[in-house]
Amino acid sequence: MPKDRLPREVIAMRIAAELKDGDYVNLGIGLPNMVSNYIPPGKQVMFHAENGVVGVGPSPEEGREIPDLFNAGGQPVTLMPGGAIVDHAMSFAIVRGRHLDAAVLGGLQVAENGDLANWIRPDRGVGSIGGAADIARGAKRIFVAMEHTTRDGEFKIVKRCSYPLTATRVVDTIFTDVAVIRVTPQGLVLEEAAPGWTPEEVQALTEPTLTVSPTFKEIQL
Amino acid sequence: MPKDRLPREVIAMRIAAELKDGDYVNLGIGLPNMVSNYIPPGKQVMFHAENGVVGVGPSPEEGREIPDLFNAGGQPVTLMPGGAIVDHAMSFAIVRGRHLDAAVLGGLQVAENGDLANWIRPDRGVGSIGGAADIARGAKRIFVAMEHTTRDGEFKIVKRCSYPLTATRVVDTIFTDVAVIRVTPQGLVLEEAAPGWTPEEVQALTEPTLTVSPTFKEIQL
Amino acid sequence: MARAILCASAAEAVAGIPDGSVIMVGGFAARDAPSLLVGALVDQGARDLTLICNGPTGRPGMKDTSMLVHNRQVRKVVCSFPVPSTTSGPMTDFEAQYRAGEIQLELAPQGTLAERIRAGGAGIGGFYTPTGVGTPFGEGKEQRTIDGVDYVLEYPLVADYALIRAQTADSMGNLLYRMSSRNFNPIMAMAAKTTIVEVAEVVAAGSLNPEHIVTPGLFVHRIVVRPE
Amino acid sequence: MARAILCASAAEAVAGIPDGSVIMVGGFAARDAPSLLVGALVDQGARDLTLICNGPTGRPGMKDTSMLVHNRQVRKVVCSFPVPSTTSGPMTDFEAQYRAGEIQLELAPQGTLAERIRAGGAGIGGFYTPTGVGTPFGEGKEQRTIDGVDYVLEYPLVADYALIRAQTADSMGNLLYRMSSRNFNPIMAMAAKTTIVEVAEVVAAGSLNPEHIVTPGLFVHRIVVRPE
Repeated sequence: MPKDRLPREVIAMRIAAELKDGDYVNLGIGLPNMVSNYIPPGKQVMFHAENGVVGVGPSPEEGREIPDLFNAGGQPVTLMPGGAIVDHAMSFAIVRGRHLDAAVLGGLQVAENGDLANWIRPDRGVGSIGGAADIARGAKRIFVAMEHTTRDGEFKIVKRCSYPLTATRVVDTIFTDVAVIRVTPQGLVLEEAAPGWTPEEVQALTEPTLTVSPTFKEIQL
Repeated sequence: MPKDRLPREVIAMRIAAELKDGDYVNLGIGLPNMVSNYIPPGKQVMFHAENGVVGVGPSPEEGREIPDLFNAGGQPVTLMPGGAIVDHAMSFAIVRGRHLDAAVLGGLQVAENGDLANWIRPDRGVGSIGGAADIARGAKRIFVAMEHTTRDGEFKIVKRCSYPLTATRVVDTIFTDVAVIRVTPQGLVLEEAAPGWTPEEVQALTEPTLTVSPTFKEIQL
Repeated sequence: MARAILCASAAEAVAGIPDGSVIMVGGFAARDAPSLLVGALVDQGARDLTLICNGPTGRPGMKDTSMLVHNRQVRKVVCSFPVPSTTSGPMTDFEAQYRAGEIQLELAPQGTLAERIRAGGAGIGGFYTPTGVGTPFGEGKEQRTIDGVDYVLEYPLVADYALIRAQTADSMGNLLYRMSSRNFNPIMAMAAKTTIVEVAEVVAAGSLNPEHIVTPGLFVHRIVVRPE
Repeated sequence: MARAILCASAAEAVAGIPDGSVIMVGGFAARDAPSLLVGALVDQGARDLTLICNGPTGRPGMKDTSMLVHNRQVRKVVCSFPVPSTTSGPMTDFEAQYRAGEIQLELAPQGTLAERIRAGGAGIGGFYTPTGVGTPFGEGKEQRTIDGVDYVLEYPLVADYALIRAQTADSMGNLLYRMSSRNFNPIMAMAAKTTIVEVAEVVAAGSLNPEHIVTPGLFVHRIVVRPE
């Protein structure tokens, strides 16, 4: 019987725990964006949206939207106290210039050398890169948030990406619905697994060989 | 007996007449900066100072200085209605991106091909380029305001500059204390001369051969 | 006289844009597009355009650059976001025309797109960016290692016209933008021979704080007020 | 906790700057220099510095970067304005040391200097500028013709520390500048590992209009208030 995988909310919570007080972080759309809901009280993390918002706040209540204030997904947002608006050149100067402490991005494939493919399924033929290539290359640490395998059970953590790449050798840590895996110069290191999952069970869903961390443990929040 | 040369104020007035309604113009320090005093009423010219001021206004009355508002010469200035403040990167994006209609610069030497040398006398050994190289290269039309010859009577309008260059092939028109000379692909064209000066007398102070314009006339203001 | 001219209508503001022009259009998502000007350009009918924008991703009926694609005025798009993220919903006009080989696409990472536009406005002939190295976005581009980091060479983008949107203009063309609707507008204003802006209001020169101005008026050529 | 830390004194703000550091110092002329921070760095005494600024042209007694040169803390200057325009008046410390071969100079056109600093902050590996082609400022540099225009390749400037001056900071480090004292400060804030700013006042986060902020707080690491 297959073991339970973590709900998306728990992946987001686990990543939120990884962020540091004072960090400036870009969140991709979808699951990555959920991270902003789980920053613990007392920890200040400022979120950057590549459309020129530094300090993205929570969604406004309906009817209380701030005119012309959206996040990179096009949704109405608020601004944190101390937030700032910049133009696109400055927004990506922040990204490319390595001024973001981290970015949380979705993933289609991550290779054992840290290559990231997250912008197009080859069968689609045409895709939107948006800011992903700049952000994946520019943020100091790249956290990938994704399901561990595809819906069809194919590997997403692979020896070598077969999908078109977003950036090469950039991924720091992969947070999936079954594990937390760090990309190191020596290969992938399994740091944590979902409750009840053994390293062997995680390995079975992962194409490259995992080294089990000496501090391997159950994912904790 | 030597003929009268034009005072600096008249050179500045002549250049002011050359500027067009709606122009954005950078003025170098010294004689070029005097041009701003002679813009005729009804003509709007906005002056750019490379330290980040678009729309430099007249000097403030003593005691009525605006805090932290200076021109590129470090003198207190005012701001014209509709003026704007920009940072240095933007200020030179304006310059390099060819958004200025004209610049008025001083000159040590101008060559017949439009080369400009205006930043260092070779005997000084060390000089300040400031924004001159960018402005000379970037503004759409370069007007040089200078004395026609050195104090020692040497040519300043030369076949080939012997001083270190500021920019190559950029000068549009030379305004001196004896003449107005346009730089054309066919060489220097004498357009105007100070009252009482013949083309031959101007030529005698000018190293390259001057072509006398069919519309040659006395400098008029 | 200011460089910027106040136009009586959007039609007047886009008058004279010839077929074959390169057009930049500001805005990030469909909601903050300069929809008045884009609509006027649809009516004006210039064809064979090269469109530089974040992406013509609007679904039919949305008032963004997708209107120009829908009306078959566009030959080529340079953008970062040509198609919506999801394939649910009807196919966009861009995607249909692209799949039919009727429109060209130059896909650029969004930061590279922004920097290329800025370079065009700032007189920079090219620049080295780390974005895209080792990916399809670096393919066929000159690569260079500088101080141990790999870069690709990217070239500036310039346009014949920029259609942008701002909140407030003064009569000299100085512009303020509201919140995240700033996005590409200020850099596109720098990179076009003729910059046309739609605004919510025009105020007298001197009534804006000069320290708050985002786009100096020397970049702006035509202004039209958006009827609200 | 914000990235920016409010320091109790200028001495605290410049503490730990080691010998051999690369230091950017904002300001255009002597009058708008971050004189509190520069004075503190004189007291702190770090030597063998590389100084990137518009120019150490202050006459003795002026509170600009010339103080660091006077105190013989500087090994090399990268600037556009190393010496005053006129030779009247006493020779500056920089010129005396330069003539004696005691200090190095990398002279850069001011726009190239600004763009190199911006490139350093924006992660650009190099750029092509038309400025300097065919002049001493293009000598020994790679040249390239792009679309019929000649350019030289220039490389980014980065620093270990930037000492800058602003008018107002909020507690997140967002900065506003007064009039033309903005100049190099915003781009230097982007290009240094540690950016230290002296301000006239610090206000609570949220009290500045986010559309007016020139330097977002993520570029700012230490803040000190100028006693007036």
